[in-house]
Amino acid sequence: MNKSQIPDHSPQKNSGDRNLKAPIKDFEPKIVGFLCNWCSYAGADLAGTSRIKYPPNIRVIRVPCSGRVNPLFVLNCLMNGVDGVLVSGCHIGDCHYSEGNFYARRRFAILKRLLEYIGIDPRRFQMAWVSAAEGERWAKLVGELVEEIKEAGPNEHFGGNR
Amino acid sequence: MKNIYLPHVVEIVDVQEETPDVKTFKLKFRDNVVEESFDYRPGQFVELSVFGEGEAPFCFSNSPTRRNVIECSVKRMGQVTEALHEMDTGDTVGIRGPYGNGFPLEDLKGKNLLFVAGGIGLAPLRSLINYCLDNRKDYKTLTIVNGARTSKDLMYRNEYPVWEKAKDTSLHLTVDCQEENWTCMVGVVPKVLEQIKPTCGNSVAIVCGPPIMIKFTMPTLLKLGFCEDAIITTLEMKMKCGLGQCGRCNIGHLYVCKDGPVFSYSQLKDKNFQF
Amino acid sequence: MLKSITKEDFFTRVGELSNDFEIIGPMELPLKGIFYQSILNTEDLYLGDGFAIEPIKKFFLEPSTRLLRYPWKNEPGVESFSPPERERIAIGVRPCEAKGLVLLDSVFDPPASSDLIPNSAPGAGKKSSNRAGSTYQDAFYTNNRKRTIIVGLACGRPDRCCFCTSLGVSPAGTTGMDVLLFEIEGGFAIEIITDRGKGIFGALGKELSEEEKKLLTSVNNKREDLLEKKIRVPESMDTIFTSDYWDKVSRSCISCGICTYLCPTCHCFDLIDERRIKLRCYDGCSFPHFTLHASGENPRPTKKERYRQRVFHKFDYFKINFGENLCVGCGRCIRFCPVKIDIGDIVDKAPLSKKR
Amino acid sequence: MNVELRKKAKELLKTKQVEMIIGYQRGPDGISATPVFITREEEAENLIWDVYCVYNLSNYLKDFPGKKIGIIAKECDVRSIIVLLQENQLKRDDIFIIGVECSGVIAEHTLASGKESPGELDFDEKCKACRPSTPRLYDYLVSQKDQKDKGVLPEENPYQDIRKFEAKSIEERFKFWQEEFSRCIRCYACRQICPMCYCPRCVADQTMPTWFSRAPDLEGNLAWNVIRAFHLAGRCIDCGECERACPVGIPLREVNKKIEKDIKELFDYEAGAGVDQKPLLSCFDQNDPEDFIR
Repeated sequence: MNKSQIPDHSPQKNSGDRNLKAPIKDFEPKIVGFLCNWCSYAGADLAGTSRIKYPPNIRVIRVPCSGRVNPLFVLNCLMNGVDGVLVSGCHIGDCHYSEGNFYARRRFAILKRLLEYIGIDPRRFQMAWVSAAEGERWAKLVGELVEEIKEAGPNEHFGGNR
Repeated sequence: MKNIYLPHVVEIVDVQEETPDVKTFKLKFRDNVVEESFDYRPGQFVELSVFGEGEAPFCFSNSPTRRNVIECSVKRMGQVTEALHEMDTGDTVGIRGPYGNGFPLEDLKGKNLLFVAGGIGLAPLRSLINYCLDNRKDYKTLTIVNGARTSKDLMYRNEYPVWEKAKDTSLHLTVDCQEENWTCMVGVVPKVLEQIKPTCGNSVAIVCGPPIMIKFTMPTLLKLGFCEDAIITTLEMKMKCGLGQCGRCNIGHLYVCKDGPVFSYSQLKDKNFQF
Repeated sequence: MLKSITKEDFFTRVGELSNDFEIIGPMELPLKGIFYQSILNTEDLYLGDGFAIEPIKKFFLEPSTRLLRYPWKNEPGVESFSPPERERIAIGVRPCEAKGLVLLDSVFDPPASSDLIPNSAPGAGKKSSNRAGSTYQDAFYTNNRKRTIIVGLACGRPDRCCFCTSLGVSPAGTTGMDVLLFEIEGGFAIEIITDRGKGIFGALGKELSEEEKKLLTSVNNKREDLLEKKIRVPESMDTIFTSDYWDKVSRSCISCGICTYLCPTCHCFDLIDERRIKLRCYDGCSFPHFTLHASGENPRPTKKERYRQRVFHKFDYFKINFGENLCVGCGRCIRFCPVKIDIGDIVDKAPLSKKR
Repeated sequence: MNVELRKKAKELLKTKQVEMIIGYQRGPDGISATPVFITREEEAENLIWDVYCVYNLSNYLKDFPGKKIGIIAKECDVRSIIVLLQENQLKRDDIFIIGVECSGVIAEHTLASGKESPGELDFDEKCKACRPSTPRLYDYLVSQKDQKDKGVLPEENPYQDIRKFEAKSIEERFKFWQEEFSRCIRCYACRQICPMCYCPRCVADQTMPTWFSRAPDLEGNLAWNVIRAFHLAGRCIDCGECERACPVGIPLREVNKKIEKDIKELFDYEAGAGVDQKPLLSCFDQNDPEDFIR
């Protein structure tokens, strides 16, 4: 494209022509995972050190606790065209900070329902408890997640044109 | 038609740490043609942009008379300055300008000049001081009063020996509180001015510093006998466009970005300090 | 040139024009109100008495304009977005809004004159122009103005918030218009004002008879009487800058952006860098962070200063710089204020005799 | 009852129990009400209370920290004062609540259609979901004995519309909100009018980092409206001010109500129930539902 001639999309109708993503058949979803430092991150680490194979579609962001995850993180991801977001923390009762995951559970119960209400596919926002010993489970979880999000298709509502 | 927001691309050729939170960036144009045509006066400013982070206005801190690079001193404060401080030589930033009126160089000719600076407020004054030194015959005595919170916050320390040695030039440094091994003056700028008692005859005082310093320095200067027209200051306001359009930097009907940033005390008084 | 045209013929012509032009006009959304939109179907065009919620300003100074695209770190080339070229016709624009555009022209499309540019004369001291404020021409706004023909619609039923006549605007005013429509029985009387207007509607309709002309004039004369709200606009407000009046009138202000965003003349904006794109978005003097310095210093710290700034910008500062009030009396800020602050009332009742 | 209201207001000011009274007065149009801030006894004559007094005045309490304020409040306003007390935004001793009995206020947007008298006007939607008419908390109650009210009857099932909307397909829901939010001009009136939105620096104004686009585009508008509602989870008491303030008619209450319904179902929590109640998201229950977690 000529340098000086980027087509302008007027603000009134910039929702059209956004699907700049790959066609669905070889669609590889981008998933962002917010993993708590003490359990899920260690669990994912274990999966790695145990050489368990799982799809490479997930980008991990390490957080101190699932209670640290702000709904804004989730929205920010989705609005930038991420296909799926996973928040993963310690099992109830195992939180390093005693109760962080209790707060997270409440918070995301509301957000999950709200996003669905607004019309965002519920498969795009998921939550899980994965312990440091569950490397196997982590790999399985990611595998399932990728399948589900593949079914849901690319997040074409948002993040185009960027 | 020209996009007035389109910046020139400049490269950071040197970064100098002035104080713990101020860095001076030396910038060189990528395009020689632009460099040739880019002309400015002390007291004017540019909009520096860190691509993707935003733009902020900064004054020129070096004199146009000794320019092979453009220098801007930046205090780590907000989004843009934070991003700038992360940058290093070889990185590119955007620059558009120059904007603003600059110091009234013609009016200052043949006058004794008193420079009153606080903290990073020395930046625009350094540009003017060096301009005066390079056109020494046009100006009479130069008195520089430079204050900072602590000795660590004093800017451009390598310039001080030069200024002290220059003809008919005196430099007074002050810090707010006494420190170990500190041999210059102690006290806030207005207090120090009262001690120095600079001459007010045929003089112009040029003040730049934090708002609180400007506020207290003005009455002191008036008390010392400076007339309202002979006190000029360069103001800072939140600015976005630098073009007199975005509507936030006005003092009365005057826009700091376009009609300023250099104002005389009488101009501000006329407008009743209508921020 | 004054002609009459049936509604049918008018809409047919608009339909023809939509092949070559983008048509912008008011559209009624059920239960929501009237909105200026790009019209794809001429039947959607609403040309009744109601007023659009947002002024036509949004098609000229857009809620967000893409200005630049940045390169990735250290790559060359900042690219300018080229302004769109498609020509447009804005239909149903009210006289107050058209006047608002003319006022915006003085900020974004000021008369180009080299002696007005302060940087041109080195050493020129304080001010080389006698006029403060902008002297830069904005390519995006100017382009939007240039590519748009304005077809106005005279107001038949001003509501109780309208006070345009107090600011020198008439419900049948032609300032800023290329064509002005008057609703008459069975169609429109159509006044062609400029050559551009003639170009699109010139060949249409038949000349008004003397009798019809008379009737229209008498209707037009009565239009101004329909406005109940009349305010006194002072020459200058300088004397009450420090009055505690501003504290009183701004107390119920909630610092939202409705009055500024919906104003046909408010033009303050913010420049935002987002994902390597520089955007220009609306901003308003009523927001607390509008003038907040990065250092935490705020020269307009409370509602009092912010509301005063809005009133002064409209009725004092702009007048000093451009000789006109920056208000056209459209009444939007009154109509939509969630706490019913009435700028007309506030200006009218300003205690000007009180010295500072 | 206006007589009683004014008498009480004068007494409070005279005895210096309060420094200011926030109440309602008749607006310049002679019909609607506007907020008024009274510091002198004689000004108390302007005070009114009737079906036109739609505002939730508790929004202004944050403007006068440390002052003793008297406030005229109906049931829904009182609930928001309770939430502010729960969250330590107010000191109970600093406010004097003059409770007023309410049988519903008018839907203000219908005023623009030229109708004026209370009989012609519709009650506000929010009132249809409201049950009690006497505030649950007050320091003095002005009862409505001189007015035979035709007040609104509470709806049998307040979440009927929400359930209906939930039953629609995901595409339909997205399309609906996409259209509604596309009109958002980001004037932040919904935030500014909300008594619960008292953050000194809203996430929408933060730049380090910028959480979502500040431009009024699809992403920015959707993120803003979702996060606004989310930040009110367990705090929104459905005073409906956001929806009333919105100049472009976005049905914001339908988002707030959705959360209200969910937290009732999930946690049996109702916002503003009592001063001793803990804020929803700063407490938890061991047995909170987690069927959505894998």
